[in-house]
Amino acid sequence: MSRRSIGEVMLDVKNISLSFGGVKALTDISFNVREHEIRAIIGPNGAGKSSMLNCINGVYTPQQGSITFRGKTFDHMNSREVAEMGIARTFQNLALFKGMNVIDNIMSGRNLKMKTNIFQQALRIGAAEREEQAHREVVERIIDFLEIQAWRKTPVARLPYGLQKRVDLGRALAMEPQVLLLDEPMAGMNIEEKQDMCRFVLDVNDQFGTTIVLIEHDMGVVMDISDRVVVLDYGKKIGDGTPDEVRSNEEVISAYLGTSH
Amino acid sequence: MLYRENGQFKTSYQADQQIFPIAQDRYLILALIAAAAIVVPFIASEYVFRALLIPFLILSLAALGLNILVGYCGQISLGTGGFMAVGAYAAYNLLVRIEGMPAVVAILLGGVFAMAFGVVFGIPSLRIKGLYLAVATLAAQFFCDWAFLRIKWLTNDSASGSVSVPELMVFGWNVDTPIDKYLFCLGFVVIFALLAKNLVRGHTGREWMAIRDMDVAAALIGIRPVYAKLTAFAVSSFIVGVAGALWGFVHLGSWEPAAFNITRSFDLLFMVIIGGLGSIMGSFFGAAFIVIVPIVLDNLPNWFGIPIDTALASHLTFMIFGALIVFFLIVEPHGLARLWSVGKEKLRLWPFPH
Amino acid sequence: MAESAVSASQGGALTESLTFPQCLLAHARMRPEAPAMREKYLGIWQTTTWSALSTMVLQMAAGLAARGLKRGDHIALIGDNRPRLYASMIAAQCLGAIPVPMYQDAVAAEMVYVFRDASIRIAVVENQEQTDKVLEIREQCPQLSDIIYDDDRGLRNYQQSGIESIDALLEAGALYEQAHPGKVRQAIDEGGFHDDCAMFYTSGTTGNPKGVVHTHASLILPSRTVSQQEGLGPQDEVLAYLPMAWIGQNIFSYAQWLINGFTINMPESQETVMIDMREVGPTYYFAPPRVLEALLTTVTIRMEDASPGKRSLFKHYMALAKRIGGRILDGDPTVSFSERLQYQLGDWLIYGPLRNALGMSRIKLAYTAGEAIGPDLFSFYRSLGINLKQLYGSTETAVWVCVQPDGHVRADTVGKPVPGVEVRIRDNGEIVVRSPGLLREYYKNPQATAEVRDAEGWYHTGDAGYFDQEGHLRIIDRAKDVGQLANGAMFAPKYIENKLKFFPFIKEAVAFGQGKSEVCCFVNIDFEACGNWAERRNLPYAGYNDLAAKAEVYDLIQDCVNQTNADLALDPKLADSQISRFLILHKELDPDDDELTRTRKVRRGFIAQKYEVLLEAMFSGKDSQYVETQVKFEDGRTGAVSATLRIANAKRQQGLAKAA
Amino acid sequence: MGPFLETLIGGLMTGMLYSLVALGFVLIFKASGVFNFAQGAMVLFAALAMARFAEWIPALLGIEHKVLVNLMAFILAMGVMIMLAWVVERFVLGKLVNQEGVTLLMATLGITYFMDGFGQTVFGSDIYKIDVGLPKEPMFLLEDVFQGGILVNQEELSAAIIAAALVALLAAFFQYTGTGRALRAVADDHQAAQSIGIPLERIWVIVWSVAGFVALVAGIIWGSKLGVQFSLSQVALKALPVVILGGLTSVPGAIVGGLIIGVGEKLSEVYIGPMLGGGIEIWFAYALALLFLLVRPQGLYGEKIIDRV
Repeated sequence: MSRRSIGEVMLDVKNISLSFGGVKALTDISFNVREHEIRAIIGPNGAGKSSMLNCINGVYTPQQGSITFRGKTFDHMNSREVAEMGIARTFQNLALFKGMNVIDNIMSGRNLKMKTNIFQQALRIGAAEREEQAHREVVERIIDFLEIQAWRKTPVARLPYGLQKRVDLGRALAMEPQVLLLDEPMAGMNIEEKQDMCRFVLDVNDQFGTTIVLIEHDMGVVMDISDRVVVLDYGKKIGDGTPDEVRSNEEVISAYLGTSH
Repeated sequence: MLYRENGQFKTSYQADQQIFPIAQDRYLILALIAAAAIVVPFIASEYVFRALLIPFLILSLAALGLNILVGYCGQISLGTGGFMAVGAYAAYNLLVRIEGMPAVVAILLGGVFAMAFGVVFGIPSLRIKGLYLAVATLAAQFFCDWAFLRIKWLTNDSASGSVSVPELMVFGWNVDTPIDKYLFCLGFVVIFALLAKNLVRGHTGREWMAIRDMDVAAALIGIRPVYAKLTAFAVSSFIVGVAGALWGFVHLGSWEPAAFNITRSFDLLFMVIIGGLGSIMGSFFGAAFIVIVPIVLDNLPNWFGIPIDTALASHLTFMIFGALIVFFLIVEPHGLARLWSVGKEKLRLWPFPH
Repeated sequence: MAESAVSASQGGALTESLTFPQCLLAHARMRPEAPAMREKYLGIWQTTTWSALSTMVLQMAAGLAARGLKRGDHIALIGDNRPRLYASMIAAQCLGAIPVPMYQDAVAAEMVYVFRDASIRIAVVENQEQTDKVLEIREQCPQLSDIIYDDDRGLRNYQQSGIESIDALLEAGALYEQAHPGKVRQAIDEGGFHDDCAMFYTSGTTGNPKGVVHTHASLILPSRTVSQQEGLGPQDEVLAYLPMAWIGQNIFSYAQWLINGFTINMPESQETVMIDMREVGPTYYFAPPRVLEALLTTVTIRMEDASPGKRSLFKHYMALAKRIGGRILDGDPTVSFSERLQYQLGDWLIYGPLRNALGMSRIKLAYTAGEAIGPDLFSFYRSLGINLKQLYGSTETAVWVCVQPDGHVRADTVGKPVPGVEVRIRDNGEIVVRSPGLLREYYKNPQATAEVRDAEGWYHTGDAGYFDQEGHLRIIDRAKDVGQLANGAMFAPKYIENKLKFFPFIKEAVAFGQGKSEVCCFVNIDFEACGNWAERRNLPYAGYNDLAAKAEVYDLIQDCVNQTNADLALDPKLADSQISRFLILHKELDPDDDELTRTRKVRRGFIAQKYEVLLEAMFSGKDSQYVETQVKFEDGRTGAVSATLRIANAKRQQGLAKAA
Repeated sequence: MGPFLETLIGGLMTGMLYSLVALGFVLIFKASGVFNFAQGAMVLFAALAMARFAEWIPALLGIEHKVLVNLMAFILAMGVMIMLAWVVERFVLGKLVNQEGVTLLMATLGITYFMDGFGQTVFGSDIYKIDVGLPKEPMFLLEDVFQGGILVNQEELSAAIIAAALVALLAAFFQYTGTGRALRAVADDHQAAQSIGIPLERIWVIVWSVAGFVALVAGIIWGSKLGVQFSLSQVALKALPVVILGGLTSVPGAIVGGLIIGVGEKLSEVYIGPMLGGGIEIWFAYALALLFLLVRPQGLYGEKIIDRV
């Protein structure tokens, strides 16, 4: 099946450097992301992949560099603004809301779109009730999309790991993002779970045209599904290009010797 | 065992998202409220009203408020007594200083004052987390203790430092007999419980819980910690303030600052923990527990005809109470509400194991 | 005619001779706002009223007309129970076209035959999976012009021509309706009661499947009789969860639905059927024995880890139920008051909650059929107070031949003939049937038709059986399978196999002995049940064939076989066909390997030749035998599994035959 | 100038005592992540034990020698505190490992209630005196510098000195003894500590005993100052701002924080109090700590928290 045509550069990361008390996490990283593409960031553990994402959605503030999104340039991002601009994110080690069930977790991804004020909610008549229902339907479509109908009212803490990952993705999708940052979406999954997750990622990119930036360990997966790949090692960029280009890149090969999957 | 859910299918989200989706639960709760409003007034004795029911209702309300802050938003507060005090004294001043101020309005406005106070002392929560915050909230407590003791104006310059409410007229209904007071409180509690439930199951509630469970992730999906935490503080201290006003007006009638000292704060915290963090129902369980246990412990010896002097009795009560709390934390950290829901699940799955 | 339909419909059920589309319109008139179907979709039960349904159907019919579907054309339906697939079935019938529902789990290769045989014009499929299958076989089926899919997930970017979504079809329908107003209505009115209305392929135990052609009349008449007899009506709720391709599903959730105007409820997905059943709580329920079996197994397993107190309570009251539950249900007056009182208590403590847990609280009427059902299994449900009854029938008879009347329900019979249905036993013991529900013909296969229906219109079921004293029909076996041992004694393999399969540990069994001096059989263990059994004895096992080869398991199965022998010994006719040797197969018999039919009937002949070595070994008294077999995996690849199987001896009872 | 210095010194000396109590909090929090609200109850409990033993021993054993009596009483009281520590570990903390902070805090509140009740049941609930012979009469310093000199309360002074000594002792204990190092290891990482074979249970008992010891000393000093009575348990509440100011996990923090709070509240009482009708020191201490936290959420010496996702 044909994938969406890849468009202009939408997210441009320039010369990002980040360090924690002298420890350099990222050094002068630059790369860009195009509309509708699937962009992978790979690299050994501690290469600074997660830190990169954390800079993009404002958890960390880089000491140097700038991030340009749809023409607007920032020297540091603010989580709220990032969310409003339509950048969503899933997490490496699950960051679900343990105390809530699947529906509420995904529903919480809709909070930016819910407008009724606190009094209306307290009375829960008219607008508030209608709003809840409208968004519940959206959430149900996501649940349907991710094929987790059987667990919609289960507290997420009770779900097996693989399903929690899906809920995490669901919460991000609920934001109807333009860019989706996936932090090791397939870490610690078995083959089937990985296949499912791949399918979902591709379907998201395919059906909603969402641009996807993903960090992944499993080289096989990355090479299969991504259009372009950035390779980090010890906080430095050592490769950038199509999977094939990267595969044949000397530095990458040496960095991955032994550690490659 | 008692549940028969076949045929209770939902054809609309409204039906699916109602507070008690299972019919049997709906009937039960309605029956309870009806009984509380109609049956109890006929059977309960004056002592039961004064010593049990009225305190239970008001403390449930306070616990409910605190639970929103601690249980739903995860912000610990040891200053609840202070917030109650603000509610009580604000309401008192409004009542005595403004001519023809209706009691109910005074009580609600008391809540509003408490809310403002709560928000101010909630501001630190934006920077400080966890135990640091817990200790910080003590500042509110001690400030109130001091203010209502030393600032005479607040107590309408009463010599003794204790204030007393005249008679409580609510739109021509003179709330003076225990039954009246009980019904008056019941009304407040039912309404506030409903509103609170609506809030916590709405998106504000979800924002609170998101902050509680994983604040970083919450921020990344666009939840503003500032807004979430401060609304929690506001709503919480509003309800607590109203409870405080009721405590003063309805339960005590006349009181001193000591009525809202730090022990009150601790008791309320016990209620939400023992009752169950993050559960409206739990607030009621907790309140019931904290109200009943001491009374039982006090009377136990007499029931067995053991003579025991009051000082010793109170000390023993303290001991047993402390032991019970520890016991609970060890056996069921999620409180009575969890026991309740587990029991319910068991009934639903019966005869299958949970 | 429409008016008469209204007047004639007391309590809402239709009594006039209407075609299915006409039934639909009648209901849309009589109870426009009543729910016709519900589907659990997006978390709630989305309801389609009769008027909404008829609107959809008419538009869909117009769409199909626009796609050139004509009277007599065939249209394939492939997928799970989905509202719009049901709608498309009626829509096709509106135009006088003939829907051919097919099994969704059939692999592409199996579909080819049907597509060619029925020269399918249009295929209405559920989703991407089915679409891909049909696309795969498209070249081989020249007549196939259009593929129409319901769920567009993943299909948006399919470029191939002749593929469209039902939504697109509906739009096309709207345009067509403008261009040719009233054309569809006209087609509906032209439709005759005795026109062909549907075709079902019987996965014959041998050779190619045959297309069984039914008319509106043949599907409606007996179904209507039974509906009246059993008091079905618009108020009833049905869970539509079995494959559409299977005649039973069509009778219970289609024919009787359109006759009685009740509501059919469609589960969210295969995984959630149990949950959905709990929510819906059907009042009219059908389940083949294997489903009931599976349910009972889960109940037993879940009770295993209940607290001891609860378990003993459960045991006690189930024992009580076993004793009197069934009798109370049959209205037996001899049950003492105190017993009724105890049962009432049990109903409050155990039966009621259990029914609720199973989603059976509201069941007024439940049927089981398809294969013989174990007495314990059957009485379990009845003892709970669920009015479960057996019936006898086949695709060719539109199901209804015999039904157990209320109050006269026994595990080992299939009840009395349905009013209007004649049943006779021929000299060779074969059951023959004459009924308004008989098939019109086997599609394009007159000779096969002639084989099963004689000059006087008797249909030869091919089953052997007899009427007992109370006039209840008793099925022994397939007539042709009823053979003789070398000594001329009667040999009814199916009968033996069923007896074996009634043991929870045995999933499948295949008995051989035709013309031989003794009986031997293959056994498939029930992986779940045996697995649990093994775990409780903390007996480690790697997988299916490892478990199957365990000595302990062999002993377990041996006990079952011995008991069966004891049973057989009691029946003078069958005493000689006791099992002398058996072995446990190293792989599960599987429709994908053609060892079972899609309805999980064993294909004895095929198995016999496939495992010839094993048979020889058993009859020549060897105690073990090496075997290698081809298997087909889900993805269609094939591979080989091999094993050396142990052959065990069973204990034969002597002399009991005379005692009995 | 004189009065100011007086207040300042007074503040420093009370501050020293606060540090002592605060130290109790810090020790326990460092080692077991428990915010020990019972510290105050422990002070009261220890003081009660000390006072009563000092009464009972002469009565029962007829020993009159004051120092000896106090010494024995002290040892007995310490024994009681150690038993207490064991009980707490065995029946409370041991059962609550890996619970969140709030739960543990609640548990210690429970312990507080229990100990208040238990202590008063066993030792009685009147006001008792402790006399360990701290000099009572005031003394004057720098009389030549200021007119009238600076009045210093000898009792407080000696108390302060004892406290200072104790603090120094504990600091040393942490630095140089094996147990001390083990404690620090535990504080840094429970799992790691366990994996290198440090027995958590024992460590906790030790920490609680040390805290008990601190409580005992504090109890004796406060007790001989104000007399042993229920209100003694309130000193804990005074020490809380010290802890959050200094940082929950830092020994030096406890000391510096104590001094700041001590000085702060004395000065505020003298210079701001009158304007507000007096009695402000309790909440003023908190306000002070609070304001400070707004600038440095983790306290003076607490570790910075980095959110990881």
